[in-house]
Amino acid sequence: MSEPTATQDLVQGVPEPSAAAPASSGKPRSLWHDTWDILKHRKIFWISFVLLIVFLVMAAFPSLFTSKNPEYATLARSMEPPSSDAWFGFDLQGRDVFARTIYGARTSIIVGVLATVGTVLLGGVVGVIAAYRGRWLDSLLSRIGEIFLGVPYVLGAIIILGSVAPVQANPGKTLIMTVVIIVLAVLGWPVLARIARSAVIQAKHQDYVQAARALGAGPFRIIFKHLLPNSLAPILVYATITIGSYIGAEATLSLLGIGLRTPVISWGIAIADHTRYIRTGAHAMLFPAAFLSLCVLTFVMLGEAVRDALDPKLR
Amino acid sequence: MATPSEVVLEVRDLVKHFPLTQGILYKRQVGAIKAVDGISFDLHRGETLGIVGESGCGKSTLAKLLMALERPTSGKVVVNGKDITTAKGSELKHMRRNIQMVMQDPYTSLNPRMTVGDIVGEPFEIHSGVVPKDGRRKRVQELLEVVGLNPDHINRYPHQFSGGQRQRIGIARGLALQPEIIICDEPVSALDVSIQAQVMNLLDGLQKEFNLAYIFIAHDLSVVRHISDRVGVMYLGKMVEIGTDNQIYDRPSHPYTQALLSAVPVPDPEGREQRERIILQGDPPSPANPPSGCRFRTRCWKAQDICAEQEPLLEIRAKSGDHPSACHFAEASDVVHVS
Amino acid sequence: GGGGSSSGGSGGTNPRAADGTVYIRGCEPQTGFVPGNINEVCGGTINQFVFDQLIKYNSDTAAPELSQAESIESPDNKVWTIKLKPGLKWSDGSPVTAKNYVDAWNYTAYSPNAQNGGWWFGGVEGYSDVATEDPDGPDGPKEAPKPKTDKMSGLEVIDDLTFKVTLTAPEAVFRTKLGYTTFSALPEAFFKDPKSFAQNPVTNGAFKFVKWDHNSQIVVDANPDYAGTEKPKVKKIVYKMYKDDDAAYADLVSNNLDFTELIPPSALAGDKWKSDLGDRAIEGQQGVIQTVTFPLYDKEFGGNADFRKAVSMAIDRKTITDKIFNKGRVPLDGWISPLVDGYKTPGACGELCAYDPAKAKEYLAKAKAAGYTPPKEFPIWYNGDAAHKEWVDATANSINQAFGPDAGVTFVGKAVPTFAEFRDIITSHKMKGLFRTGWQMDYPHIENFLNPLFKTGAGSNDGLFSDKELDAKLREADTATDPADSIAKYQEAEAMLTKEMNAIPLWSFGLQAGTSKWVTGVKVTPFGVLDPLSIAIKEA
Amino acid sequence: MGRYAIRRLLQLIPVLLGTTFLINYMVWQLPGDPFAARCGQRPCPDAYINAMRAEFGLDQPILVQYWHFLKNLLTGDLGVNFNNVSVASQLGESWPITVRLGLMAVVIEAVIGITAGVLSGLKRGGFLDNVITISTLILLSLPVFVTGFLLQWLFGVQLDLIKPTVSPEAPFGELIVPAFVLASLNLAFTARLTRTSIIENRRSDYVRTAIAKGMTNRRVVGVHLLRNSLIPALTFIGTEVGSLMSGAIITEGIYNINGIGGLLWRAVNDHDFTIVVPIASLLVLVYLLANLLVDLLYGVLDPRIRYE
Amino acid sequence: MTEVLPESKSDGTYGGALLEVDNLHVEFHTRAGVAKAVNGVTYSVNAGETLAVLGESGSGKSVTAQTIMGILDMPPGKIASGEIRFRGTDLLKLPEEERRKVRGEGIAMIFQDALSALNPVFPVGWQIAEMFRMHRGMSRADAKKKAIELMDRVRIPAAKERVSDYPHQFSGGMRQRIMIAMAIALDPEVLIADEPTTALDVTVQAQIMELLAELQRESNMGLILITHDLGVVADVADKIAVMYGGRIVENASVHDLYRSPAHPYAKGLLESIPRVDLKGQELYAIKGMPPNLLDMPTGCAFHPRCPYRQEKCVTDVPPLHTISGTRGSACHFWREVLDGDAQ
Ligand SMILES: Nc1ncnc2c1ncn2[C@@H]1O[C@H](COP(=O)(O)OP(=O)(O)OP(=O)(O)O)[C@@H](O)[C@H]1O
Ligand SMILES: Nc1ncnc2c1ncn2[C@@H]1O[C@H](COP(=O)(O)OP(=O)(O)OP(=O)(O)O)[C@@H](O)[C@H]1O
Ligand SMILES: [Mg+2]
Ligand SMILES: [Mg+2]
Repeated sequence: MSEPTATQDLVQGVPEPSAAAPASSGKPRSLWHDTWDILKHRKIFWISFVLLIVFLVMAAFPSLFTSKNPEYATLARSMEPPSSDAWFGFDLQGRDVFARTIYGARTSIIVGVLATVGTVLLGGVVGVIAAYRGRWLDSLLSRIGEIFLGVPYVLGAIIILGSVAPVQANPGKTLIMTVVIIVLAVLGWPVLARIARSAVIQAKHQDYVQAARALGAGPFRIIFKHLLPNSLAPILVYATITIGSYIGAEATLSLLGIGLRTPVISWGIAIADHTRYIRTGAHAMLFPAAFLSLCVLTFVMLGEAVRDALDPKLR
Repeated sequence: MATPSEVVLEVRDLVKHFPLTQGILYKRQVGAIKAVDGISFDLHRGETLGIVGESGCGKSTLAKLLMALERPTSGKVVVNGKDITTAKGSELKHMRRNIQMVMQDPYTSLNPRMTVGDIVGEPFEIHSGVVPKDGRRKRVQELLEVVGLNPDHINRYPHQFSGGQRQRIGIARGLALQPEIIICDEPVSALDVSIQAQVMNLLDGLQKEFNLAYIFIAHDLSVVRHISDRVGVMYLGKMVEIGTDNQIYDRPSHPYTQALLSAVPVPDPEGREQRERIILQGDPPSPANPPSGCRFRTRCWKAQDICAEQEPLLEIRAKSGDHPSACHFAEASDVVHVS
Repeated sequence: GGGGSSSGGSGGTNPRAADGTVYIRGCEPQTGFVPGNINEVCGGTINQFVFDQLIKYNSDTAAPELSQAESIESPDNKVWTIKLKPGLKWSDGSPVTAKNYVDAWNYTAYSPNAQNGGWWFGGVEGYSDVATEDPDGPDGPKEAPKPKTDKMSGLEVIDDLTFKVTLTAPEAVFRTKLGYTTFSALPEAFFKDPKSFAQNPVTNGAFKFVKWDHNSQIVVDANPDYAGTEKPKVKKIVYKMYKDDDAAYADLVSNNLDFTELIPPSALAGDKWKSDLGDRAIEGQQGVIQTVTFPLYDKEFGGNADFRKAVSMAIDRKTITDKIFNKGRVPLDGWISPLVDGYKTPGACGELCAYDPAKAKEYLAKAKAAGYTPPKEFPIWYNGDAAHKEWVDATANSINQAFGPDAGVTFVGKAVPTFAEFRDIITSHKMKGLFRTGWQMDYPHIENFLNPLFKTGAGSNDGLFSDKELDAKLREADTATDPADSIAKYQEAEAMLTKEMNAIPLWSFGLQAGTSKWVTGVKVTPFGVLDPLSIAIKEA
Repeated sequence: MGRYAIRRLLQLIPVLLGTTFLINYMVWQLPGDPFAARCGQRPCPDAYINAMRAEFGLDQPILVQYWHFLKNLLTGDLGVNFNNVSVASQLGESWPITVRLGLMAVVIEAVIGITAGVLSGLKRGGFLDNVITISTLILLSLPVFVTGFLLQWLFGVQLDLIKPTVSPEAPFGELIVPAFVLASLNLAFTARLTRTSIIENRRSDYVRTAIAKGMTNRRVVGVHLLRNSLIPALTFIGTEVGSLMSGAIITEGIYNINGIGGLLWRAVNDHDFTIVVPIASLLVLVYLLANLLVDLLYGVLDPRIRYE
Repeated sequence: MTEVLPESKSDGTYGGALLEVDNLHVEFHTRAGVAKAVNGVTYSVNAGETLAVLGESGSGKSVTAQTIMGILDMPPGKIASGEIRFRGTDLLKLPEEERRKVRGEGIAMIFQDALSALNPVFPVGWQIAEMFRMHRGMSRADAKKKAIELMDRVRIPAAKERVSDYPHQFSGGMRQRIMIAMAIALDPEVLIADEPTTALDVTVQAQIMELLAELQRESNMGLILITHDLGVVADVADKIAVMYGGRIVENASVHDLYRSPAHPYAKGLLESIPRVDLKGQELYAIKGMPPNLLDMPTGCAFHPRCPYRQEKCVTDVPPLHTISGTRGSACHFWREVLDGDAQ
C-alpha cells in the first residue's frame, strides 16, 4: 500500500543546516545549558559575574580581604578620615570602616538575597496557582495579596518583628535576621505574585500549552515545563531590582530600630548609624553605601544578562 | 483512497456553547456563543475529511472538542468505541495516544524555550511507557527524519527553523505516539505556497505509510481539495454541506459553498475579466446571536421567508445532487470553470 | 518659620519684628494641660510658660525664688503656711485664690481622677484617704476600692490668699518642691469641664494659651496682665513641633526657627554646630544625669557588687563624652547633678567611677572568685526611638576592651524599639541585662536624685535596689529641720551607694542650644528649657 | 464598567474587614503595655492605668473590641486617642497633607520615572540609557533617609533654595523636595518597567503605521507609543500609592511634615492604638481604591480590556 | 542641495514612472553578522497601474516596501545604496521633514495584519481623522466627519455609529478596510499593500480586492501589491516582479509570467499550486529552504535549489537579462526555462 519513496524523497528536500548554529547532535541540551552558552559570550555577564563572586567571597570569607577585627573599637580614633593604615577611615565607635564594610557584605547579601528568594517563592507559587487555576481561587488569592499589600509596611514590620521576636526574649542574631527576612518576604510577595500571575496568564493562552495538554500533560508538567520558563523574564527583572531595594529596606528598618541590631554588622546598619554624621565624616557612610549600590548594580546587570540569554530569539 | 473501512471516529450532535455571563454578586448566564452547534460525521481509517469555512465558524472549536481540550455542551465523540468527551485522567491520557493534533500556527504552537528534541520527545515523557528512556532520543531523531528534518538539529530551538520546518516539528510531535487519527487545524495556512507543497506532500506520504486518518481543517479550498477524500463546509457552527471532493467542488449545492468556491482566486490571469464572482455582502453574523432559521440567510441572495422560519436540515435534497446540503433551495451548480 | 513669617535666610530686616512672634522647637504633649497630670518634657515645657507656681527656679542658679507665693513658712518643716501675692489673676479674669490651690491639689491626689502626679502629695496628711492602691496591681480583675473621701485633711484654706499644709512627717525640701508643675493651682473653670480645659486651659502665667494644633504647633500670647516682676519681651511664642531634631536644627541654621535646646548629634560631631551657629550657640549645664542600672532582681544579670564595680571602672567616660558627645556631657563621679544643692567634688563614687582597666580586671576576677559567673552575652538595653545607640555601643565597647577578650563576657548594646516597650519591661521587672536609666531633676535638690531612685520600693527604683541602712539615712535627712544638716545627711546617703554600686553613674548633661539671628537675650533654665521671659527680638 | 466597579467595590468589603481585623488583632497583641510610657521616667499609677483601660475598653475580649470599633466606624465616630484628642480631627488635619504629599510623589514618580524610562527605552544600550539606569539604581539602593537628609542640607541649608522643613499648612511648593525623596525609591521601578515596555512596543506594527501615516516623531512617541506602554508602570504606581502614603514616615520626619506617616509612627511608638487602627484601615482603603482606580484606568488606556 | 518635491499632484504632468526603486541595497547589522536582505531591487510603478511583488517569505518584499515608506528600523537596518525616486525626486536624500510629508500624502501603505497595525488603544475614527488633523490641520470635528465619509467609502456598515469603536471590536475584514480608509485618506498617488489579505478568508479577501480595484479606478493611483498568493496576483496585477533572496529574479507582465515563467524559481512557484488535475499526486515542491541571508550562496542565490543549475550558476551572479521590452529574468539559462526543459 504505502509508497516507500514518499518520505524518502522528502528527506532530500531537507535544507542544509544554516550557518547560524553549528549542528551538534552530541548530548541532549536544555534551556539552562544553552542559556549558559550564550552568557559565556556576554561581556556584561562576566563583569557582573566577577563582581558577584567578589561579593560572595567577601560574604563567605571576609577575613581574606582584611585582617582587622570589625568589632574592635578604638574610640579615640572615632571618625578619623581614611588614611594609609585604615583605607576607609574609622567610624563613630572608632572601628575600621573597611573591615566593617567587608564584614557587612555577608548580612546584607544574605538578607537581600534570601528575602528576595522568599518573595519569589511565595509570590511565584501564589501567582502561578492563581493564574493557573483561575476563577474563585484567583480572586481569593488576589484579595489575600491585597490585604498584605494594604497593611502599611512599617506597621506590618513592627507587628511581625514585635510578635515573632519580641525584645524581651532577647532573640539571637540568627533569629533576628530570619525574622527580618521573613518580614520583607511576607510584606513583599503580593507584588511578585501579581507579576507572576499576569505573566503566567499570558503564557497560558499560548498554543503550545494547548498542544501539551493535547499530549496528555498534567498540570505539573505544564506549569514547570511550559508556563514557568516562559514567564521567568519579568519575574527575574523584578527580583533583581528587589534585592537592591531589600538591602535598602533593611537599612531603613535598622534606622527605625526594628531591623537588624548591633552585634550584627551590615551595610544597612552602617549607613543608618552614620547618615547623621555625613557632614563631619562622610566616609563612614559613603563607603558602605557605595558597596551597597555596586552590589545592587551587580544583581541588576546579572539579571538583565540572564534575561537576555533566556530569550530564545537571541540564540 | 477512500476505502470505506472501519470507522475510527464518530461525532454525534456535537454542541459547544460558550456561556456569556453577567452579574455582580453571582454570575448569571445571559446567552451563549454557539461556536459549534450540532455537528455529526464519521471518519474512517485511512481517510481524510476536509473541513472548510470562514474564520470564526467554529473549526478550531470543533478540533478542540475532538481532542477533548474543551468539554462539549452536549453530544459525543467516539474514538475507537469510547467516548472521549467523558473520559478523565488516565483513561483520557490513554485515549490521546490514538488521536493527536497539529496546530494551526507553527509560530505559537511550539514552546520557544524548548529544544526540538524536547518538543518532539515530550509525548514520550508524558506517556513514559511507550519508549524506554534510553531509546527516546533515537526515536526522536527517527521522527525528525520521517518528517524530513535533519536529525542533527535536535538541539535547536523552534525560532531557528522556517515556518515549514516548524510545521514539520509539530507534525513529528503529533506522530510520536503513532495515533490513528491526526487532526490538522489549518496546518498550512501560515505557510507560503512553496513550503505549503512540502508539508502537504509530507502529510500525504505519512498517511499512505501509516494508514492515518486525517481531519484537515483549512480555509484554502484548493488545498483542501488536494488532500481530502471528503469535504465538509461549515458556516456559523453548523455543517452546511458535506460530500466527496468532487461532489462539493464540482456540484456545490449550498449557496454558501458556491460563494466560497467562486471567491477562490484562480492562479491564472487568462480570462480574469470574464470570471463571475459571487461577492457576498456584509459580514458573518455574531455566533452569539445567530439569525433564526437558516444562518446564512442574511447574506444569501436566494433567501426567502421560509429561510427565516425554518432551519434547513443537512440532508440529501431533490436538487442537491447526491450529497446532503442544508439549504431549502439547494441546487447543484458548477461555479468554478477554470482548472 | 511657620505661620505667615517670611523665610529667614537672607535680608536685613528682621521678619520677627513685625508681629513680635518667635518660633521655638517643641513636641506634642502626651496629655492635656492639666498641670497635675503632666509629667513629661513636651507638655512640661509649654506648661511652664502658661502656669506659674508658688515658687520658681532662678534660670541662672536654679535657686528657688518666690513666684505666686508671697511667703512660705514653717516652724518645723511639717506644717506650712503659704500666703499668695495679692492681685494675681487667671486669664479669664478671676482671681487666683488659696482655694484654687487646695482644690487643685485635692483633685490631683484623688485616685479616681487618675492623675499622673497624684503621688506627689503622698507626704500630705490624709493622702491615704483620697488615694487607694489597687490591691492586685494594674492587670488585676478587681477594681480598686473607692477612697473614703476626696479631700485631704492636711490642706486647709485660711483665707482668700492663705492656706495651710500639714505633712505627716517633716520634709526639708517641701518648699523647694513647690516649683514643680504638679503643685499648680487650678481655676474654677477647670472643675466645670476638665476635658475641654485640658485642650484649652485658663492660665495664670506669663503667657496665655491661644491654641493647640495637635502634632503641629501650640501658640501662646504674652499675658498683658502678668503680675510678675519680669514681663514677656515677645508678643507671641509658637511652639512648633518637630518629629526630628535634625529637622529642627536645619530650620534653626537657616533662621526659620528661633530656638532649639536640642542640637542633634550630627551637628555636635566635630563641633559643627559651633561653626554653623557662631555666636548663636548657647552652652551650659542641665540637671540631667545618665546612669546604667543592674536588675538586682535577676540572678544572672544582677551580678555581684564586685562585678558591678568592675563594669563601672571599665567605662571610659571621658573618651566617650569627648568623642560621642563632643564634650557636650561631663563625666560623673557621683549620682548627683552638679547643678543642685548638695553636689560636691570629688563625687561620692570616687575611683569606682574612674576608668581603670587594670582594676576593672581585678574586680572582675574577684567577682568570679566570689562565685559569680557572668553570662556570655551581657546586653545593655536602651530604647531605640531616641539617640542612645551611639553611647551605649561605645560603653559596651569600652567595657569589652577593658575586660579583654578572655573575660568570658561580652557586653552588647541592644535596643528595645520604643520607649513604651522599654518602660514596660522595666516596670514589669523583666530586664535581662544592664539598662539605661537617667534622671531629670524635678527640682534642684540632692534629695530629688536619691529618694525617688534608691529608697526601697521607690517609684523609680527600677533595679529593685534595697538597702535598709540607706533607707534609714534618707529618712533622717528628710526629716532634718536644718537645711544644711539635711544636705549633709543626704550626702552621707549618697556615699553609701558605692557599697553595692547598683547603678553606675556615667555623665551629666551639658546643654547645647541655639537661636536664630533674629532673637537675643535667650536664657536656658537648668531644666534645659527656654526661659520664656528672657527671649527678645533683636532691633532691626 | 459600572457593573464591574460595583462588583469590585463589593469585593472591597471583605478585604477591608479582613485587614482591619488583622490589624486590630495584631496591634493589640504587640508586647508592651500601652500605658507604660505615658508617665515619663516614673511608672504610671495603677489608678491611671485602670482608668485608661476601662475608658478604652481594653479589658474586653478582642472580638468585642473589634465589634465596637466597627460600630463606631459605621457611625463615623473614630473616638479619641489616649490623649483625649479626637482621632477624626487629627486625621482631618494630617490626612490632606499626606494625600497632597503622596499625590505629588506619585506625579513626580510618574513624570520622571516614565520620562526616564521612555528616554532610555528609545536609546536602548546608549549612553543616556546607562546614565539613567545607574542613577535610578543608586536612588533605589540609597535608603530614603540618606536621600532626604542630603537634599535637605543641600537645598535647604547650603543653597538656601527651599525651607529645610515644611510649614504646618504644607503648601505645594514646599512639598516638592519631600515628594521627590518619597518617590525616589520607586523611580527606578517605574523607569525600568516603562523602559521594558517601550522597547517591546517600539517595534510594533502600529508604531510603524503611525510613521507611515506621516506623523511627526514627537507624535509617534508621545501619542502612539506612550499610551500603549503605560500600563505596566501604571500598575506599579497604583499598587504603590498606598505604601507611598504610609511609607512617608521617614520623609515626614525629616521635613517635619505633619502627615499620616508621622502620626502613625508616633502612635505606634506610644502604643496609642486607638489611632493606629483607624489610620491603618484608612490606608488600606486608599490602597484598595487606588487599585480599583488603576484597574478602571486600564480600560481607558487599553479598550481591549473587558470587565466582567 | 535643495531638492524640492514636485508641486501638487493635480497637474499630473510628471513624465516618468511615478515611483521607481533603483538598485536598492538594504542590510541588517545583527549580532550574528550582516544580513543582506535587499540586494539590488529595481522596480517601478505608474499611475493607475498594479505592480505585484511576488516571492517567498523572507525574500525582502516587505523590507523594500518599508524602505520606500521610510519605516525601516535603523539600526539594525541600513540602506547601503540605491535610489527611490518619487516623481523623479530621490526620497532617500530628502530631509526628514520633507520625507514625512510624502508619507500618507504621496505614498501610503497598508499592512498585512490590521489588528496589530492599528493602534489598539485609539478609536478607529480617531486614527483615520489623525491623517486630516496632522496633514491638513483640520479641526477635530471636521476630521471626524471626513473619517466617517471614508469609512462609508470603504463600506463599513453604519460608519457613523462605529467611528468611536476600537479596532478589536471589528472583524478582520473590517479592520483591513479601516487600514485602507486610513491609507487612502489623503488620496495618495501610490499605495503599497503589503499582504493585505493574507490573514483573511477568501470571501472577505474577494471583497477587499474588489474594493482596492475600485478605488484604484476612481483615483488612478499606482498600487504595489505585495503577496505570495498567486491566485490574487493573477486576478489583479498588471505586471509582476518576482523576488528571491533580496533580488528581483523576474520582471514580467502578468500574462507572460503565468503563461511561461522565465526563471526557475517563478516556475517552481507556479507549479507548487495544487491543481485538480494533479489530485492524488505528489505536489511539486521547490526543494530546500530559502537562502540564509547571513551567508548567501555564491553566484545565483537560487542555485542550491535549482533544477537548471550548472557550474556557472555557482560562480557568476546572473544579471537581469532583458527578454523582451520590460520583461527580464535573472537566470543564466532563462531560455531553457522558457522552453521548459530542465537539465
Ligand atoms: N474560549 C472561548 N470563549 C468564548 N468564545 C469562544 C472561545 N473559543 C472560541 N470562541 C468563539 O467561538 C467561535 C468559533 O471560534 P473558532 O476558533 O472555533 O473559529 P475558527 O473557525 O477556528 O476560526 P479561524 O479560522 O479564525 O481559526 C468564535 O466566534 C470565537 O469567538
Ligand atoms: N529588523 C530586522 N533585523 C534583522 N533582519 C531583518 C529585520 N527585518 C527583516 N529582516 C530580514 O530581512 C529579510 C527580508 O524580510 P522581509 O520582511 O522583507 O521578507 P518578506 O519577503 O516580506 O517575507 P514575508 O512574506 O514573510 O513577509 C528576512 O530574512 C528577515 O529575516
Ligand atoms: Mg481556528
Ligand atoms: Mg513581509
